[in-house]
Amino acid sequence: MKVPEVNLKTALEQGLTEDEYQRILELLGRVPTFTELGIFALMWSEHCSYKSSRALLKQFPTTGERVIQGPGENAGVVDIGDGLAVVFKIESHNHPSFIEPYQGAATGVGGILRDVFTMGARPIASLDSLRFGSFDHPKTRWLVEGVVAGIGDYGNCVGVPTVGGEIYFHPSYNGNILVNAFTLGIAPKNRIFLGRAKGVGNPVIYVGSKTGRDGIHGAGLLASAEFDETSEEKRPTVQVGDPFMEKLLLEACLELMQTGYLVGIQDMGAAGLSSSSFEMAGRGGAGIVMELSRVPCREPGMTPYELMLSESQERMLLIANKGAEEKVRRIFEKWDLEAVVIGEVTDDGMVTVLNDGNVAAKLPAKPLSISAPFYHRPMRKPGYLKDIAQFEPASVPIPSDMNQVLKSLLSSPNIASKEWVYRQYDYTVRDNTVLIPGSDAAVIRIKGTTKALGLTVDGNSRYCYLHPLRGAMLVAAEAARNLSCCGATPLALTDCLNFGNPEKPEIMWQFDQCIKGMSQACRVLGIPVVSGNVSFYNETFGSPIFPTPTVGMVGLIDDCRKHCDQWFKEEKDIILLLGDTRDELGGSEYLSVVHKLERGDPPALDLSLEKGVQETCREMIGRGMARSAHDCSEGGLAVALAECCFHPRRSFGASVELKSSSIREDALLFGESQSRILVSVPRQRMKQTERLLDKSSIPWAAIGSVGGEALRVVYGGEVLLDYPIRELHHLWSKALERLLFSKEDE
Amino acid sequence: MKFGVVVFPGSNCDHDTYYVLKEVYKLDVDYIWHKQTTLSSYDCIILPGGFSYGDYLRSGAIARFSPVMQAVINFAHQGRLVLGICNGFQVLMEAGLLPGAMLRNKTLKFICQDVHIRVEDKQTPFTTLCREGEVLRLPIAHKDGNYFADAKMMKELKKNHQIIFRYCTPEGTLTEEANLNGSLDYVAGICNRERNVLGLMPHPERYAESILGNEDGKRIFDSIITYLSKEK
Amino acid sequence: MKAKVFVTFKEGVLDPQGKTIKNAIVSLGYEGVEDVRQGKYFEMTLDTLPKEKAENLIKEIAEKILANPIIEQFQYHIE
Amino acid sequence: MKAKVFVTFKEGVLDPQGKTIKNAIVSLGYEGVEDVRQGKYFEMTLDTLPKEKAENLIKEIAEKILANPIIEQFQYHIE
Ligand SMILES: Nc1ncnc2c1ncn2[C@@H]1O[C@H](COP(=O)(O)OP(=O)(O)O)[C@@H](O)[C@H]1O
Ligand SMILES: [Mg+2]
Repeated sequence: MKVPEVNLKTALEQGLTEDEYQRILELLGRVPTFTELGIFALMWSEHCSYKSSRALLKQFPTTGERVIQGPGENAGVVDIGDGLAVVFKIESHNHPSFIEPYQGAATGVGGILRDVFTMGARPIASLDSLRFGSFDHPKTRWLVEGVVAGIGDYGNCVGVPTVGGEIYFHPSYNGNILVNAFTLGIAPKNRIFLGRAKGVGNPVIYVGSKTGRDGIHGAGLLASAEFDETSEEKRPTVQVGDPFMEKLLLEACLELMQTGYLVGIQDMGAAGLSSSSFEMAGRGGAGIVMELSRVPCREPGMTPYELMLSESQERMLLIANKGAEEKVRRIFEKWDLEAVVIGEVTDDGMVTVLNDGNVAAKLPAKPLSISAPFYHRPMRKPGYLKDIAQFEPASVPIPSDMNQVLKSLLSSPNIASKEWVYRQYDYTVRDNTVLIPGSDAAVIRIKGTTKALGLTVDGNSRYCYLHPLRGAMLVAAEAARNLSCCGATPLALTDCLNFGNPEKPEIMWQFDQCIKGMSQACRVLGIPVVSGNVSFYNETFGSPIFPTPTVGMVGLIDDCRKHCDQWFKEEKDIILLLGDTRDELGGSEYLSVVHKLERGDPPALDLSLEKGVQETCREMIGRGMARSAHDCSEGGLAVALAECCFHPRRSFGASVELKSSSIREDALLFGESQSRILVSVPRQRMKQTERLLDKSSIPWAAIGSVGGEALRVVYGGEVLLDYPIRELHHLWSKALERLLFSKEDE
Repeated sequence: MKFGVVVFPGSNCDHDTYYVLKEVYKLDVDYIWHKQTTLSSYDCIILPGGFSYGDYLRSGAIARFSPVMQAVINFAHQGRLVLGICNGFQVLMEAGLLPGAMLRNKTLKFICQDVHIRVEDKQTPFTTLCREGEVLRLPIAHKDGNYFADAKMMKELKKNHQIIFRYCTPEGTLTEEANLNGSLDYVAGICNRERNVLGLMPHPERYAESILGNEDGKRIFDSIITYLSKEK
Repeated sequence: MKAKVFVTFKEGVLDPQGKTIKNAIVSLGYEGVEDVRQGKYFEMTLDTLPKEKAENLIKEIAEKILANPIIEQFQYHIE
Repeated sequence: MKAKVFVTFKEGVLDPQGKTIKNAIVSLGYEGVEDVRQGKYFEMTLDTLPKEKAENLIKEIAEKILANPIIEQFQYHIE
C-alpha cells in the first residue's frame, strides 16, 4: 500500500494547524513519517490534549483532606474512610451519539466504565446527563430512543446500575445532542492503580478486543471539529459496543489487580493505542517500545497508521512486573481473553513503534502527552447578553388561572417524570440501591460498612446562557443541595463542560466564566473538583448549543439508615420551607414554557445562605426530624410541592398557606429562588425542630401540612391553587411518553 | 446446608445472590465456575440473573452449553433443588429443564420496576412458607421476560399446577396492566413437573434486606431453607 | 463457502417488533406494506466442504444453537 | 407479493454477537465454521405493485427505517 507523503498539506488534512506542523518539525528536527503525523494529529487534537481548556481549568479548586487523586488521571479518587475510596468521573460522547445514538451512547458508557475500573475500582453506579433538541425536531424522538436504549443495554449487560441522571430538551440541541455519562467505583484506598509506565524491561501487555479498522479518526477528531456537510463522510468512525467483552475485561482486570503483578494500566479510549502508550510513558517519565505485528487484529493487512489510530473499543494496555507474563496471561485466559506481550518499558522517554522490526514511529512521550501544546485563546463577552438582560418583569402578564399554569409546567418535558427513561435502566442490580431514581439524588449503600453515598448529576444551561458565571455557580449549588436533601454531605465533584467552538472568542468567554462561577461555588461550599471532561465544538452549521457545564457530585452519609427522599409520607405532617422566596422570574422554566421568554438574570445566589440551608437540612435528616426533603428547582415552589406529593406508590395532598407579601403570585409559585428546601416534619417533632431552626440563623417558615386529596395553596387569604393531586400526578407521570409517541397514536 | 451460585461469563447477579446467602443468611455458599462439572456437595444450585454471554443470540442460549449445565441437569434429575432467577430462568428453559421460552417484552424495551406477583401454589420447596394467594413485591429488570409456551405446554403446566407465580396488582388481581412484559397467562414463575426446579423473572435477592426497602424476597429464601432443613 | 441461515418466529408466535416496524412504516406515510415479520439472519463462512456435509453441519448448528424450536423456525441455503 | 430484506453490519464494523456465536460453535466441537456474522431479517408482505415500484418502496424503507447506513448495509429481494 502506498503511504501518503508528509507535508503541510497532509498535516492540515489531518486537522493540525500550520503552527502545529512547524512545531513538529522543530521538535523532531525532521519530517515525521505518516504514522507519526497521524499520532501527532490525534494526540494534539482538542479532545486528547485539552489545548484550549488546559490553562483555564487550573482555576478549579482540586485539593481537599479526602482527595487522594485529583484531575489528570483516568478518574478522581476520594477517601471515604473504612479503608475505602471512591473513584469517579464523567465523560461526554456527544458527537458519536448524534450520528448513531444507540451505539454512540453505548460506547460512551463503555468508555467511562473503563476509566473507572482501570484505576482498580469496581464500578457500582452510573448516572447519565442528556440534552436533546425540541420535540418538533424530526430527529429528536429517534435520538432519545436510541440514546436511552444504548445507555441501558450497555450498563444493564455489564451489571452496573444506572441510578440517576437528568434529561432536558431545548432547541439549541437540535443539531448537537449531549450525552454525558458518569460512573463511580469503589476500591481499597491503598490499592489504586495509575496509568504509568515504570520499570525498565517490564512487559507491555495488550488485552481485550482485537483491533479493527473501526473508529479511525473517531472520537478524537469527531469531537474536535464542528458538524457540517462533511460529517457524513466521517460516519463509519462510529463503533459498535460489546458490553459482554467489557464485562469479561472488567472481571479479569479486577482479578489481576488483587495480585501483585500489575504496575500500571490504562484503557484505550479515544486515540487507542497511541494515547495509552504515550500517556503511560509520559506520566511515568519512561519510554515504551512495542511491536505492532503482535497486536491482535480483527482484519488482515492493517497498517501501522491504522493500528495506532484505531479506536476499537473494550481494549486495555497494561504494564506488569517482569516475569509475571505467564501468570497475567492465565488470569485473562480464565475469562476467555487474550493477553499479548507487545513490548516493554524503556528509559529513553521515547515511544518506539516497530512494525516487523522496522521503526514505524519514534517520538518523545511527553510532548505528545502531558506537555502537549496549549493555547490562551481570545475571549469576548457575547453581544446577545446585552439584549437579554433587558427584562422587565412588569411586562409579563400574571396569568389568571394558576391551576392551568401548574398543569402545563408539570406536563412540560423538562419537569415531567423521567420514569420512561430510567425504567429502561437496571437501577437495582448489585443490591445497593437504597434510594431509586425519582428523588433529588440517588443513594447507594456501601456493603461492609454503615455508610452510603448520595449521587447526583445536574446542569442548567438556560441559566448558563443568560449569565454564565452565576449559572455555573447555581449548577454546583443545586447539585450539592440535591445531595443534602437525601442526607449526604458533599465530598467532591466531577464536571463535564459542553461548549461550542473554542476558536470563537464568545465561546471561550462563556467557558471561562463558567469555570470561574463553578470554582467560586466549590470554594465556598468546600467541594473540590477531582476529575472532569471538556467537550468543545458542539455546534452545527455555526450555531452553538447553550453553554452546558454539567456536574456529577458525590456525597457521604455516615449512617445509611439516615437517608431521606423527597416524598411526603404521613398525613398531618407539617411542611416547612427553609430559605427565602424572592420576587424572581428571570431564566425560569415558567417564563419559558408559559411566556416563551428566555431572558432576565437567573436567580440570585447567596452562597453562605445556601451553605446554611443545606447544613440545616442535613442535620434535620440526621436527627430524624425530616420525613422528607426536596429542593425547589425548575418550576419553583408549586412544582416542588407537587413532586413531594407524588409518592411512587401513593399520592398525598398538601395544603399550604403563605403570608401576603409584595411578591407577585407567579413568582411566588413558579419563580426559582435558590437555596430553598421543603421539609416535612412529624407534628410531635415540631418543638424540637423549631429549636434547631431558630439556632441555625436561616430563614424558615411552617407553611402547611400534608393531607387531603388536592394540592392547595392560599396566598394572603386568596386561593391560588387548588387541584386534585391524582390528576396532577397522572399528567406528570405520562407526559414524557405522550410527547415522544403522540404522533403514532393519532 | 450448602448453596452453589453458578457464574457464567456475563452473569451479573451472582454477587448479589451470593451476598444474600452469605451475609444476610450466614449460610454456606460457593461460587460455581461455569466449567465445573461436579455438584455433588450442594443442596441447592442457583442460576443467577445477568447477561450470560451478553445474551447474544437469545437470552440464555449460549450459557446452556456450558460444561456446568450437564451437571445441573443431572443434579436436577436427582431431585435436588435448582432455582433460576431472571437470566437463570432463561437458561433453564433453553436447557430444557423448564418448558417454554421468553419473547421480548411487549413494550420492546428493558423494564426495571417493582412488580407484584401472586403465589399460586405453595406445594414447592421454594414456596413452602408462602400462603396461596399471597402477594409479593419484587423488582424485575429484563428485556426478554414475555413468557411463551404453546397451547399443549400451557395445558400441561396448568394441569400439573406448575405455574407458581403470576403478575398481579398490589391487591392480587390479574390484569394486563400489571403484566408489564406481556407474559402468557401472567406467568412470572414456573416449576418443573417434579417441582424441584423453579424459574422466576423477578429478583428475590434484591429485596432481602430492610435497608433496600422491602424484604419480600426473603419469603422465597426462607422457604428453601425451611424445606432443606426439614429434609435433613 | 457461504451459508445463510434465516430464523423467524413460528406461525402463531406474536412478533411485536415486526408490528412496531410496520406501524413506523405506516406512520411515515408509506403505502402498500401489509405486514412485517422480523427475524434473524446469519452469514457463515465455511471451510470448503462437500455440499452434503456442509448441509448437515448447518442444519445441526441451526437446530441446536441458532433457533429455539419452541418459538422459532429456520431456513438456510448454502452457496 | 413478498419482500425479504437482510440488514448486516458493514465490512469492518465489529459484530459482537456473530463473534460470540462463532466461539460457541467452536467450543461445542463443530469444525469447519470460520466466521459468523449476525444480521436482521425482515419478511414483508406487500400489496401487489409493479415490480419497479415495489423495489423503490423497499429500498426507501430499508434505508430510512430498517438499517442505519452509518454502520449497516442491506440487501433485498422481491418475490
Ligand atoms: N436521564 C436520566 N437517567 C436516570 N434518571 C433520571 C434521568 N433523568 C432524570 N432522572 C431522575 O429523575 C429524577 C428527577 O430529575 P431532575 O428533575 O433532574 O431532578 P432535580 O431537579 O432534583 O435535579 C431524579 O431522581 C433523576 O435521577
Ligand atoms: Mg432537586
